[in-house]
Amino acid sequence: MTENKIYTHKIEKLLPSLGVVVFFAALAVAITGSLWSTLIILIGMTGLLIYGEKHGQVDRAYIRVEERRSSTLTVLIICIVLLPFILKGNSYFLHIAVMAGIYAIVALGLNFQIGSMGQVNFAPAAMFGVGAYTSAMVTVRLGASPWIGLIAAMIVTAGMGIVFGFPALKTRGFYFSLVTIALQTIFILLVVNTEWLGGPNGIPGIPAFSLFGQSLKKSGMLLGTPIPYQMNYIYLTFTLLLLLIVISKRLYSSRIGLAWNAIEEDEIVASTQGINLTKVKLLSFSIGSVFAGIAGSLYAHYTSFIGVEDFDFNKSLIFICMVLLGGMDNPIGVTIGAIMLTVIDEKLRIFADYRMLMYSIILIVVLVVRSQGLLPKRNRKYPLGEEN
Amino acid sequence: MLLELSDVYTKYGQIPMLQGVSMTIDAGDAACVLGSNGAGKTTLLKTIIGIVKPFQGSLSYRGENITPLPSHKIIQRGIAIVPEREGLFPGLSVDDNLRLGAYYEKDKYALAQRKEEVLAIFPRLRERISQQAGTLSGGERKMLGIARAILANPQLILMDEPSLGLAPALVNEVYGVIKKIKEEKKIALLIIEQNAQKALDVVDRGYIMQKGSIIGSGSRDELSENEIVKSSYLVS
Amino acid sequence: MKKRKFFVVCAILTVLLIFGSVSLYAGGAQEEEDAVKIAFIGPLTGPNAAQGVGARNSFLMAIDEVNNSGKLPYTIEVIVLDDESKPGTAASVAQMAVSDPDIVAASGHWNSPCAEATIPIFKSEGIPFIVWGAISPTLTSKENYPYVTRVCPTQAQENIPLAKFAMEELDRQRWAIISDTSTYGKSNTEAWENNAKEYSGVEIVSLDEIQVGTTDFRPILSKIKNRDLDGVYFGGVVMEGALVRRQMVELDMEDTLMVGISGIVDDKFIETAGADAAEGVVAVKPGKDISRMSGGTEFVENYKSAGYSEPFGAYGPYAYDAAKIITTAMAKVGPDKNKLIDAIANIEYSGLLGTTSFNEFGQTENVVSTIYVVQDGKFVPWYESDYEDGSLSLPGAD
Amino acid sequence: MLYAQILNAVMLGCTYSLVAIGFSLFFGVLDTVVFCAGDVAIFSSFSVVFLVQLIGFYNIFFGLFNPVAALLLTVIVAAIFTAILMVLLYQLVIKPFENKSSLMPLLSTIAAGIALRELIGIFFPEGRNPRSFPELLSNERILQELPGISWRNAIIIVATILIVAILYWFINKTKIGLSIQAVSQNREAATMVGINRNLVIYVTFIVGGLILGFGGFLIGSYYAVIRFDLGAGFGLKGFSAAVVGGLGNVYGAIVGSMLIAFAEVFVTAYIPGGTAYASIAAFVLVLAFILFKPEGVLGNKSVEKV
Repeated sequence: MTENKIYTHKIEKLLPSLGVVVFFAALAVAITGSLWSTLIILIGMTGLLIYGEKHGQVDRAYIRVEERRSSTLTVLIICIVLLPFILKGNSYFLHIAVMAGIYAIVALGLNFQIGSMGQVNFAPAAMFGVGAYTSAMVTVRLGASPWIGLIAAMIVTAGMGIVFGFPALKTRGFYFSLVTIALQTIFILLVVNTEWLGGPNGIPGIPAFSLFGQSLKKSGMLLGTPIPYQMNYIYLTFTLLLLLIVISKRLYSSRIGLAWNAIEEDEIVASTQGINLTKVKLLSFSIGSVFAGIAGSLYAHYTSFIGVEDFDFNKSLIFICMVLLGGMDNPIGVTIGAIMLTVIDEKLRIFADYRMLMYSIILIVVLVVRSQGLLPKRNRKYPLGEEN
Repeated sequence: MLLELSDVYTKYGQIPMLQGVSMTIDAGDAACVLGSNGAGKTTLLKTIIGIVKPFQGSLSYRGENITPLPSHKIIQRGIAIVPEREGLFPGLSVDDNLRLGAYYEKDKYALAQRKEEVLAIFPRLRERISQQAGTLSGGERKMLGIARAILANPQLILMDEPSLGLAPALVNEVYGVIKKIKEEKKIALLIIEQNAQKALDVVDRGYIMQKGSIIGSGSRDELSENEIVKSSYLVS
Repeated sequence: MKKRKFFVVCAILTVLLIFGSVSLYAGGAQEEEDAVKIAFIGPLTGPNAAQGVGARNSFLMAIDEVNNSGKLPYTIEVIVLDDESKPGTAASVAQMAVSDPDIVAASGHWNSPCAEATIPIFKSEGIPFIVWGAISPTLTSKENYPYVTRVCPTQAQENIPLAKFAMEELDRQRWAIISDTSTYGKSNTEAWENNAKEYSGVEIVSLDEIQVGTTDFRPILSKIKNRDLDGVYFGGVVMEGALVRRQMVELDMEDTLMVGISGIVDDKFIETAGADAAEGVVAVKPGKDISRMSGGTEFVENYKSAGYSEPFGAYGPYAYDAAKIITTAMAKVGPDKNKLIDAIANIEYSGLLGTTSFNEFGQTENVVSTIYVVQDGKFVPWYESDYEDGSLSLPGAD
Repeated sequence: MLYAQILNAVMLGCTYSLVAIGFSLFFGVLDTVVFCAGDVAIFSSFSVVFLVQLIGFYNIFFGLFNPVAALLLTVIVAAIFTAILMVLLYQLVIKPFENKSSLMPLLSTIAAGIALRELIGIFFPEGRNPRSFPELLSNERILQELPGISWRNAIIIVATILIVAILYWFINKTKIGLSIQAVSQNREAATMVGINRNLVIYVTFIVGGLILGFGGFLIGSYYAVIRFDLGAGFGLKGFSAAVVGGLGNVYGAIVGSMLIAFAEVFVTAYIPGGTAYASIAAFVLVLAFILFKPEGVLGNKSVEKV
């Protein structure tokens, strides 16, 4: 009896690590498998999440992860290190993973506005574009290092985030959404009409990141097998993604995350609790934009070419879909949503005609059936008085 | 002197609301404002915490002119408010709501300590700590509103009709708690009420408000004897 | 104790993962050796789908012909990929293509930004790439040679003959330009403008750039209406072109000549503008008219009998010849991408388009274009039309 | 040229306002932005194309009947299709969010708009290609001395005015119209006096659907070429116009449409190189209104309830 109990206990303690491994295995099969296996895996994962949510398993998993944070993190890092290998070292599969990581970063940033504050920002693609263009211009036109480009992208998007956030101070709801739609449209029009930004031709020849004098665009050799250069970008992207997930989670459980939620619920009551609305709101936009800027810079230096078609309104909708599907205000959920949608999008390439139809239907179904997303937000935990 | 309003005028759109209101609250003082619907009582509270800005007159708190300050700055000076219809965040957990009460408190452990004290006063809230505030009953929500205000560790709590919409038994419970706060915590109170009977049990003195002006004031006993109060607010 | 247990499990998981990945990796490597694949990329959906689908059909037809002829000891498989006219998507599908080790050559793109996005990918993998439809001059260059070659003319090569025709043959001088803001419209317009300015006396009266998707051109047309124009140049594609012509007629500008580029040489243009309104619109299309190409009639017949429902469009013959160039080179040096690069770059191939060879930038030296005019609801080559011999006269002709 | 440009702006404004009125009508009753209004209007244009192409419809009806009667019949059937679609959309993507955050129907109607235009693109024969709209309204000038005023343009202007006039009558003089007003002004109070709110909503959506239906026909007639994805642009401009005019105010929608149309046309016409920036000008106008005069031109200045 007792032995049995201990046994269960141990297994349960391993659950988080096991979960991470299962997730990566599923991801690998989803990326490398045929369309049908991908669909089955994704539907299975969705079902598992919803079931787990319903029966409190997800909550328990969260507690376990908290208990064994370092070990879970270790397993996670091992999985990321191995990711290029489980993806067969195939450059296309690796490419999907890199794009999933980049889009997840944008979605995480967007979550600060949609998920935390309930303000639907329709311009994440524009912000992603601002990051990409800034980084590209700094490197191509000024000849700076891509790392400088990344920093420049972060600074410029932080500033632009404040510009985009300014209307949020004065308006809410539909009006704010219309403002962001207008800004998204103006961004596209301005880029197209500005020769210096490449106009409709886009910007070719954006240099790749380099580390210790080694360009990340160089394919390597490992144990006698050539490894595509995408591997470098997987490590770069996922390192940043991991870091940004941690930042997002921290922000969520901090006073700022709480203030964002309070503003979503009721702005005026929030101000009667001593929340500085201006500061907190602008923070949401500038941090979210910086995330998008980081992603944009990664994207520019990864693909080496950017064109304005990649930052249009439809892309914004896809980002919104990612946040809604994954789970509002839950960084892990948002990341999972972004990865799922990126993978399925690649897998459905042959049905390109139906892509936007698919996204619109996913959006409607998620809103009607499960508006909180696959992995809804969790209760914040506070230190207890007795412990002190 | 804790709070002082001198000759405050406000407008709601084009409609004049407060018309030359002056009043003072001292530290540890408990006062009430009696008045009927539309007398401008709620506007008074909103003016104090800076949601409504006066176009004439000024407010000072502990000798500092707070008239031009934004709401959150005034709150941070040590004023808490228990709004009329609870003013909670129904979508957030009870715990989150409490945390928001002491939003500007950065010391987590001091906060945890204080939360323990508050939860000792409101044991029901402890049971419901991870529930959404919207799922609480009316009385519990009122309690949460008060608990949240205390958690801010203020010198002054403004209460907007604490008895409104509650069953008589609950009204007694709420006022019991208010009395306890006043006696144990030494927090100054400004209670706005139509239910003069209950309010006068707790406060030391009060004001009578009509059509945006203060038309009378006095100690608890004086008010109990006042004709207007008797005829209008003590009929229950 | 606990820690050690954890690390044991960790180690087991790691080993399992490595094992699994290695086995997957090995599994991926074991593929049949005899498959030879070529990638085709073009806009099969999205705003430029008509161009891409026609080119794809022609490309597939060419490969089918080669496969059926039995001239090669292996069968060629075409991997068809859709770039949706978006560079991001193009880069993605190019990654998909280069990740397949059996792909030995590729041909692609109508949109220049898409080509810009994929060329570095193919180049870095050493896969020869033939552009069948994108017209930006920078695509072929010294740096990209010999990896990238192009069978279609650039924007300049298309606009020079048109300008020459309009200025010299028709003797028109005062022009208004309307173009869309896509790369296609903008770069064509630029080429036209630069060319036109070289003729003495030619004056560009106005230049208006519109977004793709604009429906109301009346404000622009009203503005230029009384400016004593000899002609309106339109740089763009069917939808906007048809609207411009329709609204010109509506605003009593039917006596003003409209000239356009290959983007409007499409029966859809006449259908949407209306045959009456479209009458007398002049446009240029690269290449000879299909009826004048050697084997052109055969191509048309085969295309029909192959059962493709979509028209092969302006770039079908280019895609067809691109496919044939790849297979001809392959017949010479075998399906080896490294050898194919030089074989294609140095080829001299006689096909539909005439004799194609590439210059030191990889650009085709076979530059021909045909001027078309709309007559009785059809695009007719100028030399076959009744306008040429003067029995009909163009709008605004004296 | 000024005369011609004013005419252009008025015509453009008319096409925007038919969509904008839809936005305002729905917003008034539901406090919800029904973002797919532009796509619904284009759906109506395609319905007209479909009806006219329907084998025999064009020839037989136009042969047998008086052409005006056949034309009216076509338009009315298309408008009825559109109204049915609107009610369906209400059931599917608006009603489920009745008591939830008002941003959810915004998202779901945007998604519905995309779905609608993609469905046209996929299922309408050659749906993604531009398509010429049948010339049902004559493009002949009414008077030779008056350039620009063709029968079609006159009909579009008159029809716009007529639609607004009928709407005015319907809202102010009929019982159900008064209920619509009551619901849009105070939902709770309206329920208390015994107004069937559901009925009011359905009627609003039917009326809105009919207006968008006629709007689609007039838009198609004016541009003569339609494409499946035009609805996105009209939706955006229509919504912008409704906001500039004062969201929820039907007459404001017209004023807003005219303002936006005039801004676009005059930037194109009088600023050198302005064509590329015409849309930007329109959106900057919208931004300015939202930020500095959010109640719009004709909206009531609502004092924020605190």
